[in-house]
Amino acid sequence: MINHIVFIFIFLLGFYAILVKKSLIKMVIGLNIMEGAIFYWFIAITDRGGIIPIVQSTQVAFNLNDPIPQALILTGIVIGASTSAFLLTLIIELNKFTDSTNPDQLGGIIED
Amino acid sequence: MSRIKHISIVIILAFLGLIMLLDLNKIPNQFEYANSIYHHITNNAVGETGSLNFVTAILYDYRAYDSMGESTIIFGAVSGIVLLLSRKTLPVSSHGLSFIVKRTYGMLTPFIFLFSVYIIAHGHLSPGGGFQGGVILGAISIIFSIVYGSEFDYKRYTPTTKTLLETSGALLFIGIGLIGIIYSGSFLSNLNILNSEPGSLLSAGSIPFINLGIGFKIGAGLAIIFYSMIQKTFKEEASL
Amino acid sequence: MIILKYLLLIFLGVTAYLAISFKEILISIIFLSIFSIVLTALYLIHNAPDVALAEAVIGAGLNTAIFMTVISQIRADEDCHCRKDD
Amino acid sequence: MNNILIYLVIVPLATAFLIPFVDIFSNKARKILVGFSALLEFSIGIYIIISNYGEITEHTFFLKYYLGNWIPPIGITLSMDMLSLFFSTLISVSLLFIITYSIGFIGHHEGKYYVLLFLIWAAMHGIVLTGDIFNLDVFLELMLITSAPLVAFKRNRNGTEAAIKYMFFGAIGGLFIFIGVILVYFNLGTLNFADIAQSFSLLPLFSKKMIIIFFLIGIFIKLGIFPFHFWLSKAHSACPSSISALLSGVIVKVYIYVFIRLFFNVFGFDILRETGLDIIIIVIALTSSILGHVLALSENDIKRMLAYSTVANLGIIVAVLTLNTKLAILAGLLHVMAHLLMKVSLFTATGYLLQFTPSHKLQDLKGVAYKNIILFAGFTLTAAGMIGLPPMIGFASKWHILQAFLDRSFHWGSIIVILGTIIAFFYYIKYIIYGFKTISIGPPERFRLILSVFYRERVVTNIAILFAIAVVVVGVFFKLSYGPIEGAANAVMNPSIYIESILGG
Repeated sequence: MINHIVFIFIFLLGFYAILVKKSLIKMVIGLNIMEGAIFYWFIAITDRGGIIPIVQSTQVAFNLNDPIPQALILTGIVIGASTSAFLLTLIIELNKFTDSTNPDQLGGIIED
Repeated sequence: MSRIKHISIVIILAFLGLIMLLDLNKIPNQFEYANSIYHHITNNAVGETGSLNFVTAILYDYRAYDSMGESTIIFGAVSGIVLLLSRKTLPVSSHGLSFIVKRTYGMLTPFIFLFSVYIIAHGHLSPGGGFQGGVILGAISIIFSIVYGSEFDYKRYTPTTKTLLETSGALLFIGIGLIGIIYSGSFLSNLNILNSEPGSLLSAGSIPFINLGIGFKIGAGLAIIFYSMIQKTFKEEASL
Repeated sequence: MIILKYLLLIFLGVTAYLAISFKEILISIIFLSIFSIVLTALYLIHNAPDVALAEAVIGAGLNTAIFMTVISQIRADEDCHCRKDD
Repeated sequence: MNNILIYLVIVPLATAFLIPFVDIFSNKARKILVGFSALLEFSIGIYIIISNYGEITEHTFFLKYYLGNWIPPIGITLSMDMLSLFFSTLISVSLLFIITYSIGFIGHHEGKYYVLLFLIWAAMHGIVLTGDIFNLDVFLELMLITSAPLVAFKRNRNGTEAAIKYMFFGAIGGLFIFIGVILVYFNLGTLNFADIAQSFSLLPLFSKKMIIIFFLIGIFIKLGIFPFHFWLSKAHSACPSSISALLSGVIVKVYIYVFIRLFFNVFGFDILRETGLDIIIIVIALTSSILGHVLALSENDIKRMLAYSTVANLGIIVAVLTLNTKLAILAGLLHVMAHLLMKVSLFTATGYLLQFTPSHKLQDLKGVAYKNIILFAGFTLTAAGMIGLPPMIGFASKWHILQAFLDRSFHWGSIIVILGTIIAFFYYIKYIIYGFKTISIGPPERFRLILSVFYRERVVTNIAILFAIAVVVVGVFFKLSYGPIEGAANAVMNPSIYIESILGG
């Protein structure tokens, strides 16, 4: 329950930043926050209260936490980092033409 | 006008959030999937891959193809960033921070390097692996440019070297995959070459090699990204 | 442990809110970095050390460095062109 | 087990990794490498078709590949059925020619350009072949992040803005798809397509509804269907014409493939019908279609007009596929092929013609036909195909779409198809008339060449003409393509074949 509430609150907070904020960097921050919310949520809901999925010896360990979501989230974090790095590059590039980071002066990101 | 837009967006988002919350609350608190990959992997991963870290076993063996896609994403981002920022000049500055910071960082560097190599090489034994260690490798170069000024690092570790390191890391990954076809008939299958007892450093088949390839690739890629981004922009007329 | 988790969750929400609501972008970025660190702690509580390590190095370390580079680039440009603020 | 499948992904990927390596040493070696790899990749596709010719004609063609020797629910499975084969062939053919076109067209930063192009190729084949839902997400992100730099390739303000928009909406769409993947894993504990398909119907209704809606929103954002159509025209028009052709012709078709694979084979169409979502999708898609036509009519810029026409056609394709009859899916797949050929042809021709005009505006296109009359004739023919005139492939597909709508007695759909055809007639004829207008005052040096030194006119015009010929020839002999498309439609209609082929031995 608490996980769902936190996830929805932070996810929509990030979405709100993307829709409303006037600065492109703020929008990228919003995107990062959305990603963080999703990743946390996935780890939290698949946490079965087990131990860390690393064993010390070859014997079979019981009640491990699910390692698959962790692997997927690891992939997701790297994807998110490269996405935001590329978006920030585009912002640097755009700054060359406009002297500003305000999407309202870019003809609007939502409207055209 | 903008105030109305603002409030309406907030109301719509709150409404959406409420719907999502009501739906998500119906999900059982902890779903016990009967016939899933979780049971297979937690029961057999150590025996099948030799890796004590299950996350590493999944990333570089069961789902190594995903990791290949992921490192390719980094490669694509690097290519795109270099493509976009390549008309700029790097402002070479030889004076960085103060003497004390330089000496301290100079002494610390070998240890940071050792730490990153440890994280890469122990990917199958402890938390960490190619991605995390690679980022630390990239961070060494980034901190060097901050502390010593960009000239210092730029001269010792040129963009060509970085590109070579990055592509060779990627090619190492694909090469291991292709050897897998010859060796056991399937792309990216685990080569049983380092088969000492699980738990020792030289175990877990080809996982350490893939870790190494990914580590170099990510480290070099992130250094390239950083160096492209600190290049100075110059104004130009907007072309057609 | 459960109290710590709840505290961290509240902190997570607060940092996320502050990160998007501050007008100064530099402070926003710092709060984004704190957001990542709180996430790291939460991942550790949920027994996911690999993800925590990745989030720490990528989210809190690398992302912040890249964001800082961008604002330094943009600021430098604004300085030399003496753009009047609105 | 057939190793040939993995080479479809590995060859372009390895090429992309090798290009920077080779680039350090020599420029010429890179060109050889690019040409060689493109041909190699193309011939792998040909080899698959030839070696399985009998099975393809009997519609029993199915190849699968277990990565790392892990049997299906555990590892990642690659598979190729008739549907994948259809899309893979379209991708290979169009990308081979787009790369050849680029050799004559792109002047600067060729190295990075080809790296990104080959990465896109690898990503598209990865999407088409994969049998794993998270792998699909990874390759979708790869396709996004490698096509965005190409949108900003011209490095002007317009292109950069377009790329930012493209990136933002693509990333948000990707996040929605990622939430869908999370819900799938949380509910079913598996990521394999066939495994999901097997147990998806056992889930409670609200879970199914949530999963479906998240995937639907993600795919619609990436496709540019109605409420999210605003980013597409800018992104598809701001880039060089070869990339416009790639984005508007090929990449959106890959998203269509994802739509088909997920909603017909993996989740099953029944869930859409159960929840009444299919009618909503049809209504949204038809709205998108008519909106795209109207926006294209009001547009004054030739590339943006073509981009809006893509919105319109995608709407029609999604609507007709969602009818879910055999005829409808056949019509939809036929229109996928038709639209791909025609859009690539139009954009390649436009890319050539726009070299002689000061801008993309309609007024500047005056008299551009006389620059190369054969190519402009090809442009006219293809435009006629887009409108839906008889000998071209566009007619055949539109006829089938109309029949499919009438067959389900969905008369609104057929009315919108006809209305769209009429509107399309007006906006294409506008450009054609302007192209043939003689300039009374403008001297010949009006045709100012804005070209790179590497530009090769012969290659560019030949590719454009080739595609125009293909539009006519395929249109005349479209009955020949019936067999494979019917097989693909069969694969769409019978998800049980897909499940059994992957899970059963």
